[in-house]
Amino acid sequence: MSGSGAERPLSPVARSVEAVLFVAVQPVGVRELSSVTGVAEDQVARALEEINLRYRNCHGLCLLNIAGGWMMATSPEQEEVVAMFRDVALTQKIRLSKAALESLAVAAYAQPVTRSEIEEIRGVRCERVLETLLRHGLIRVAGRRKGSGTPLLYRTTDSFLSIFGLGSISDLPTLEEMQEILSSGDESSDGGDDER
Amino acid sequence: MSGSGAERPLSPVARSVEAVLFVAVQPVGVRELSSVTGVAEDQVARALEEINLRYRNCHGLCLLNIAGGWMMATSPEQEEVVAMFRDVALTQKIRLSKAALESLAVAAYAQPVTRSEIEEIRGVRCERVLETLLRHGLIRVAGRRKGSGTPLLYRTTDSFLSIFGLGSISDLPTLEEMQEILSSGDESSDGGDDER
Amino acid sequence: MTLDVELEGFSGPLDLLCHLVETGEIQASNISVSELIRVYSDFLLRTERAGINEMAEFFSLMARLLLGKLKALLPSLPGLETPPGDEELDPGFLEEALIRYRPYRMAAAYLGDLMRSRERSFIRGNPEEGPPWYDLGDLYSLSMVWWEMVGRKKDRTGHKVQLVEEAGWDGIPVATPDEEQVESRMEELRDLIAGRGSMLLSEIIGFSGTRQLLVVTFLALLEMTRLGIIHISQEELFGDVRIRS
Repeated sequence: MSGSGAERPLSPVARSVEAVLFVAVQPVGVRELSSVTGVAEDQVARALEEINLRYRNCHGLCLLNIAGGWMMATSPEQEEVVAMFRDVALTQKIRLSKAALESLAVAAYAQPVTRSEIEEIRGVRCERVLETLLRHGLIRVAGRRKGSGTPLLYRTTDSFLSIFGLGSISDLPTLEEMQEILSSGDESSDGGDDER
Repeated sequence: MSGSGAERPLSPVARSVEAVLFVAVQPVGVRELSSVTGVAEDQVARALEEINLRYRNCHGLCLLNIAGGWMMATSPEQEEVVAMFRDVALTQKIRLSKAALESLAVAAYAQPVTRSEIEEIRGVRCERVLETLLRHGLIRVAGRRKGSGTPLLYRTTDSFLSIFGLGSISDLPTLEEMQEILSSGDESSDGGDDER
Repeated sequence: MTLDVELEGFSGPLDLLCHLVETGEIQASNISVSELIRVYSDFLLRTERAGINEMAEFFSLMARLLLGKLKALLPSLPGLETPPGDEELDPGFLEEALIRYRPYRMAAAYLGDLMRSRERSFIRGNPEEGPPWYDLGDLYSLSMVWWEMVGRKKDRTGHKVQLVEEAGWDGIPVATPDEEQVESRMEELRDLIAGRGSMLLSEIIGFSGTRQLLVVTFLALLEMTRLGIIHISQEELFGDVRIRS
């Protein structure tokens, strides 16, 4: 119904610039856009103008000129719906990144545990990941470790147990139970494993 | 110069949906879009169509229907320029062997499936391949089969759907359909078949 | 996350068999083991698509088939218990297996196409926290991640961990040399030989320190000869062997 075809396509350069700005995680300068698209900087500038105008007139998006570069963002008119979505998204079905899953695993198996203990096992920093887990109610702060610095201790929550279908933390699979996957079945040859 | 202003704005609902999809980090379902924008699901569906069409005709972006939801992405025509822009090192490339892809196919079609069932179909051991697929989050363990040996059952994940661009597992052609494609393809593959 | 599929070579013996059937080199309905091996070795001599892994798997399948036949002939032979999962290996097995297998082979190709077309679109992403996603509630992933971390940590601290050791095929020892090792050795040798035009075998062996490396080197040289990458000649009896690119 909206397919009257009256809409003029963005120019090829503008479409490329649009795609690049879409995936960029920080502002992209005209020079970089020019080198990536292979067209002159003034052409890039015209393309940016073209996108800007089109977005302003027709879309829920806009271009921002920030710190000497360009970024795509949602348009100010959409503030409310985006804010609402962000709130809702938090309570929706959650999927965890590998980093989050790893931190959660440490918290589950080694609890109570401090941030630096988690970092030590994972070998990377994890402040932001812990924030995510806290926000989703998967872990909670459970006091402080005594001693130097008295760091915060984390534990998993009841909601963690119910999400993972566990009666209690002691129901977490043991190494023996996971052996089948982890060791690609040294033991799986048949029922005859006798060390138990 | 491009400012003739002839372009028709997207509908208000479409603009809101566009903004939400822009900020979403994973596929957003129609129901969720409906609850956030406050309009009925069929209106959301129409808005998605509107955006889809507009993107296809005019932009460097597109909509993908993945794992039961919608995502914004760059359009396939922009592949080259985006790939050039994105530091290839940032996107971790997973190497899948043909054997891995095949085991994944068996898992996708026969799920939930045990390792030995996959091995029976493929005629080879596949523990290492399964480990690769598990590690990359393409399949997951989904419990154990009851009965002798209680072997682990495997299923494909949402991440599988997202990497293969599938809305759901039912979007795959059935094995019977494959068989048909297969038998019609047979005749063209070599001249030397006698039953025609 | 992006995937990269290696479509070179075959995915296993059945894939290879399908290929042989499709190209009319073999009749699925009357396959005998000796015929199969003959066709297969003919095929090996001509093709570059089969790697060492596929060969090993193929012969492993053949070995199981032979074992099945042997048992049929000599049911009372001691020590010939059927390894679990091998019961179906009677002569009609291959055709049946192929029929069951082929749609999946097709499905794998289909998935490959899907993935490539999906790969052409990029979604916005935060590189550090990006996909893959794990569905919350997936207990086994959570647990696997933990025990892997424990394993890695033990590795780092020098303890022996048996977590990622590979088991042999039931009853049949692991016969698969590490293909990647051979392949990377092939690359090294290719560079080495290309750099000099030609080399003596004794020189190349001089570069191969351990016994394992020596074996890998020989396998790599054989494979390279088969693929026509290098030519091997011996100028005099018991003399050194010259290798040319």
